[in-house]
Amino acid sequence: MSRESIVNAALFALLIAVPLGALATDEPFIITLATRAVILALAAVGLNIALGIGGLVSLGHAAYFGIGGYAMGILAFHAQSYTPLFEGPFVIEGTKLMPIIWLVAICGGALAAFVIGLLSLRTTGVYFIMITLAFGQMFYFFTISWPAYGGEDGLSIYVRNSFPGLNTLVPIQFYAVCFVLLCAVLWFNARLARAPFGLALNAARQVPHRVEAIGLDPVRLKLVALVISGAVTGLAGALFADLNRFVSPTMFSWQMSGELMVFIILGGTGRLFGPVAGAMLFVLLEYLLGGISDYWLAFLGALLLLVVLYGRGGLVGIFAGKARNHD
Amino acid sequence: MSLLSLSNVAASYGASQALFSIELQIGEGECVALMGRNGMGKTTTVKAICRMIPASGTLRFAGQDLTRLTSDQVARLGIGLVPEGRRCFADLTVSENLIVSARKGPWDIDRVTRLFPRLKERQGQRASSLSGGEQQMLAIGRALMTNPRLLLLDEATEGLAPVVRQEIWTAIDELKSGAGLAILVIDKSIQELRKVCDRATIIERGRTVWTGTMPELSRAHSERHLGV
Amino acid sequence: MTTVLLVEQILNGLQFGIMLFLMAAGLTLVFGVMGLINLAHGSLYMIGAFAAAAVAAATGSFVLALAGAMAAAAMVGALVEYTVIRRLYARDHLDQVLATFALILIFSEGTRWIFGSFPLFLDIPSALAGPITLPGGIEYPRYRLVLIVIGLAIAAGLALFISRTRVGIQIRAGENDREMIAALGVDISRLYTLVFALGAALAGLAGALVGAIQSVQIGMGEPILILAFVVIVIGGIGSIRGALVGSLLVGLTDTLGGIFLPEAFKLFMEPAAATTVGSSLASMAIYILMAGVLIWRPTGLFGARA
Amino acid sequence: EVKVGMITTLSGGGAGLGIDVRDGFMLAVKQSGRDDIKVVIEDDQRKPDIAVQLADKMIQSEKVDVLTGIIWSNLAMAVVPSVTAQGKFYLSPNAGPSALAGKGCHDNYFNVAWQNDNLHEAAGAYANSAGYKKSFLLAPNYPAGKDALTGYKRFFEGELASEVYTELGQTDYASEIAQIRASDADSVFFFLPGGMGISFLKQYADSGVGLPVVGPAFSFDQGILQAVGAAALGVVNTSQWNKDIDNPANAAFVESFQAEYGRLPSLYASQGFDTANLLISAVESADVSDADAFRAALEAANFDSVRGDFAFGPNHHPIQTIYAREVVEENGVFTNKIIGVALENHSDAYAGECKM
Amino acid sequence: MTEPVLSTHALTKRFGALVANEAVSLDLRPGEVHALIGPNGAGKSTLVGQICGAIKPDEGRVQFLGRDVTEQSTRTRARSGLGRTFQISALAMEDSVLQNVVLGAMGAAGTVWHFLRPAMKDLTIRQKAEQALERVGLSDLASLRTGEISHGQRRRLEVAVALTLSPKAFVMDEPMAGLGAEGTRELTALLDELRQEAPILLVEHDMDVVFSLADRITVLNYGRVIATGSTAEIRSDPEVRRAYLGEES
Ligand SMILES: Nc1ncnc2c1ncn2[C@@H]1O[C@H](COP(=O)(O)OP(=O)(O)OP(=O)(O)O)[C@@H](O)[C@H]1O
Ligand SMILES: Nc1ncnc2c1ncn2[C@@H]1O[C@H](COP(=O)(O)OP(=O)(O)OP(=O)(O)O)[C@@H](O)[C@H]1O
Ligand SMILES: [Mg+2]
Ligand SMILES: [Mg+2]
Repeated sequence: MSRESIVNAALFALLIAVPLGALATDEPFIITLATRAVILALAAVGLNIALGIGGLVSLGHAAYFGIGGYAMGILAFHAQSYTPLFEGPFVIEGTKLMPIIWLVAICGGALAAFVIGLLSLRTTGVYFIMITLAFGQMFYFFTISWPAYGGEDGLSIYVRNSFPGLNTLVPIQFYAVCFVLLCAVLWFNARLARAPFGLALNAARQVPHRVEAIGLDPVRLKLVALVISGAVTGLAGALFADLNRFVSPTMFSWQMSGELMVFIILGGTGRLFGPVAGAMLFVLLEYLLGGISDYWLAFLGALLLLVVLYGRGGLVGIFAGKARNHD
Repeated sequence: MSLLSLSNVAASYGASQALFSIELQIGEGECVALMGRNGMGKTTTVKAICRMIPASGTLRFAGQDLTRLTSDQVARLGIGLVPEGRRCFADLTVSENLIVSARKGPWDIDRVTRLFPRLKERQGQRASSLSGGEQQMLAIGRALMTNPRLLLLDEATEGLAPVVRQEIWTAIDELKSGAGLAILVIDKSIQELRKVCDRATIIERGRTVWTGTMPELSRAHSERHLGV
Repeated sequence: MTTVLLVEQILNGLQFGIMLFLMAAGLTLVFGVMGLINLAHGSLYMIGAFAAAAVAAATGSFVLALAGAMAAAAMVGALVEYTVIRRLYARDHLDQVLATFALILIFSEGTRWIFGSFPLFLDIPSALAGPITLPGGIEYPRYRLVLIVIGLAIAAGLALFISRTRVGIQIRAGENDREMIAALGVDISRLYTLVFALGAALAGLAGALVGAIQSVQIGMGEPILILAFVVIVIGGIGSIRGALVGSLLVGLTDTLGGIFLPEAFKLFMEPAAATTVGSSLASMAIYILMAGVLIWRPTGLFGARA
Repeated sequence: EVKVGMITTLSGGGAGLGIDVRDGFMLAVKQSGRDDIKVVIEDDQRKPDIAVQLADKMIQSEKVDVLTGIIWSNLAMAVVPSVTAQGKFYLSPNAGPSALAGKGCHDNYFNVAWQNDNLHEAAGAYANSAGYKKSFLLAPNYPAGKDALTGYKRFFEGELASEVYTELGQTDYASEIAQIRASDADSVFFFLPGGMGISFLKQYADSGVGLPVVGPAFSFDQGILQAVGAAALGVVNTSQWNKDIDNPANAAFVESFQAEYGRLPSLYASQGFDTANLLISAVESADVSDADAFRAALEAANFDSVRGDFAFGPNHHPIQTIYAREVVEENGVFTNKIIGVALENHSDAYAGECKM
Repeated sequence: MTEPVLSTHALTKRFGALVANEAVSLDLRPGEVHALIGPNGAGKSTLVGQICGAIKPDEGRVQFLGRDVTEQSTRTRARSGLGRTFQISALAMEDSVLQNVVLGAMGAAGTVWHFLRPAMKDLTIRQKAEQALERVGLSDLASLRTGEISHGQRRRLEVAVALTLSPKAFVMDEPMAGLGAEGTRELTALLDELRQEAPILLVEHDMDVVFSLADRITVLNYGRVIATGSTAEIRSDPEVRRAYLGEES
């Protein structure tokens, strides 16, 4: 077992042990906090599929996150107010069922990523960063000023959506749902990275003209990566909204996109568990530092700075050493 | 006394060690060939001299200890580099590439463009759109513009047409005899090296395995160490 | 709408553009020329504004305030470059993003710690206060005209500096291949510290100049930062001319979009709905502009590389 | 013993407001001398999702009985429904979104500041009394901005020259000012909280457009008036509180706040102070574990408000007098002076929709 | 005469005022090595770019396997069997040497749209990749990171990647550049062997290699073909000697 897999296993164990420990000591909030970390990690893993393998530095992933959130918000809003979502030749009702909401969130995220990708993959490098940011901002300003679903105030959903056979209002059960989804996506990501698609995508990032010369279309590879990435982040958005029982345009803000990216870098770029480690540390720091001083954000900044300067390769890098991406 | 002297030099890329013990002397106005098969550490030796990678051992140039200096300080002592793979500044024009690092001395734009007339025709063109050989000429010109005492040529004739290559060999010869420049050459054409160089050093797997004058470099040596 | 109003609004758009350029100028220098994604540029802008406010409060002189703003921002910039940024050139762009994100937090809260949580006072000097009447009867604030002049002067100065001076060429060379320019004998570290300080000073100057007609408060740098990025990306990274054209485009789009889009929608919608749709679109307008420009020209209007 | 969770904005650009609410609140707690009121304070960074998370933390982990502190409407909308649904009390020291005053009202939710429309309504009423006939309206394009214009229009009897929605966070108002100059309005109403208001007022003063301006207190509060400077002098704004309201509670508050923190109290500080005193009054007469009794004690509002008379309407929002204030300079410090009453014993427009 | 595998018909390419290629026509016949030589900046790489689809010609046509491919993308040409090497190595530097060739083999086999199966475990592909490495003598380095191998080794890898495509024609832009004497000899032997599999259009400045390998030579100067012919014809052509060869040979 390589050192990196030991670190991964340790993170995995933490994600199981912490909530169980909290359950045993009756600290439901710790579970809530862990759920938050897991959901944010899921969103960042989504981004990492595009960024880590394909080098697509998207600063607009809040768009997919928010779309997932609003998929949940709008469906549940119509369900709780007993108003149809769409009336025409046929009627679409809202729903409070998680699986359906997830499906809508995944499709919404994927579709948005497809359209944004088609338009923005013409650009590369910093231009790509900025054009994705632009699309994110469009969603942000649109939701703020569009009154139908609450504008800047957002939408409150009074009761968490349901999952057949579970009581999602019990923190540990909702946590379990999120955790299983995270594991599934991580497994998928690990396979993807080693699969032919991952190898080709990775090469498309480094030498697009070579990839073209062996008969592949680098843009199409990247587009598919972006769509998968958007779908995963969309799913995370739906879960995040369910965790808070609330959606608002802040889910679309560029700070949100930035935070997802910070999780990845903090955890270690190009690492499978990087986003997980990053999200866990960030949520933990936010929780621990939050109370200590009015100026706690400055301490958070200083800690982040130390990690970048002295912890090459992020958190996972500190413990696992240099990255190896081949077997 | 030699201008450049390397003794027991070792260097590594992260965890993998590329140089183990390099011995190399170049005297004032002398032309030395650095030879060896692919991947034996020629380029790494050049990088160690230019302080582009950290190295241990003794590295001295004109009486100065190079290990205490940064890359730019080394260059200002009078070491001009034509790196492997040209590395022209892609977004700069040809003339900007030339003046960017120019220092006072006999070499100026006029003289460089007289040496390489093609560069004169392309003065305003961005280096990235030059042909491979044109970039190579630019890299040599750029190094000359710093008016060095020691010129390091790492595969400087790679990708050049035979006529141009001949011109460059003639130029190297002139630089050495006329201007008294010390030169370290890495090149695959043993024939040419034999003509212009005074001495040769052969390295194998990061170690100096042979040093001597050109006439001493026998067929046996080159067969054993260079594969020809 | 009368012609005078239309002309005035176009003037406003141009002037807003120049104001954006003031902020974007330093960013282009650091981002375009040094290839560094500096999210903390907005913080330097804020530091300039706060320093100006403090100096103005202490001395009452606007000129001294401007000098103070530039000095403070340049000093902080040089310090940051020396202690943090310098270690990041060789690294991934993403490390720079995280480090400068961390710097934002430190600077914001640090400034709040020094100056408190409330906005500060910084006003335009009385010599430049009030409107003057332009030909055609347009009343226009004098201070804003001064801003336009300063902005254009900075644009010209920077463009010359980057394209003509040897230092400018060296900086650009360093962006292509840092290791190589050092191997040719240029002390690129010192050069970059200088450039970063210069970029910071420009940010500080912008903060002070613009702060005088806006609010000097914590977090004032972030919205500006995004806009400044938009501007230089539209114009093409590394191009001063591009930054100027980009700013003017963004300024015009923002100003005119806010006025005309709601009006335009009123032509075929009921007024309330038209205002809603129009205003929503107006707030998205510059981002639509940016996406449009990049789809049309993937490296910006004047940019050559990605 | 009562445990209070305060979620407010203590970092970033909006920190000044949260700090004032907290300081006002804590001053009252301190003055009460009670050691059975525990306050847990957390910073929401002005992010709704953080606020929700903190609310969860306070309820699940700190086991608080009462929550308070939120400054912004959108954060309140995120937090309040779930807090009250879990049977906790929420006392709002600032935000008063219409949804929580009308259909979404809840018997555990008390607003100690105002319903969002109140100060705008008062501005409309003042505009009538000042004889304005045609107003130019300006607000950011988000729900609170729309509420503001709705509130103003509800009471203003004159015509509207134009209604303009600006971008949230906009910093340059040259184009809006040009529109004002070109219009035939005789007055300007604007709602631009925080930095937006500072920018607007400075630019407006410099533009030479001399129309009278009226607005809610938020752009003229003690915390930011110094930053606006002389540009605000003479502007009339509406507020339910000012430091010169003549009653003993207020005089003591202003003096003790200055003594404690070395600055003049702001509107937000007064609201924090009142919120704490309301809570203390309820704690004195009922046990928080008996929710019905505690609620009744809160409804009675049996405390000395710094605003003078204070009572809750049927939807647990204040019925109060709203004043018109004018910005003046006193010993080199910019501050407000009451010049009249805009609305007397005013309730809000949504009380009727509230079914409790 | 056999049908040419690859041919260009009056290709012209201008960069602004500069005419990089002017009415260049040449062909590549089965089993031959056709060398393309000419002074630096003569337009050889530009021609290669147009043949492979990276550069769009202003005028003229490219035919490959009897079809007109002028409008086809690089990808399509590669898939129908055009294998190229780059003048400046284009390799995934972060990946291992083996991964680089596996990628080539996958591209040729069209199996890249698999998301879950490990790429390196596909035995047919892997075998093909390892064979290619074997042939260029890089087997020992298979597991190294490409960024860690030397320049000369990368040049060989460049050829190995083209090999994995089992192309119907090779287009090689200065494959010997940067190779040592020994390497050049080995690669020359390899190319000599390869011509049996597919004809090679070879751009090269090393005249020893050219004269020992080429069946035919085309000389470009200032974008125009100044001579085409057998080795002997070219060697003695006075214009070629003046413009390109100098006094050498
Ligand atoms: N960036 C690098 N990282 C790790 N190892 C490297 C790196 N560059 C070179 N090496 C290793 O160091 C050894 C020496 O390489 P070097 O480039 O000095 O060889 P060379 O003699 O110049 O070969 P060539 O003739 O092919 O240019 C090689 O075995 C190579 O694998
Ligand atoms: N994108 C471009 N813009 C402008 N000029 C270009 C561009 N690409 C190539 N050129 C010019 O076209 C000419 C032909 O270039 P090309 O790369 O084809 O030469 P080459 O024959 O391959 O030379 P070499 O042997 O040196 O590699 C050169 O003079 C070069 O400067
Ligand atoms: Mg080498
Ligand atoms: Mg070429």
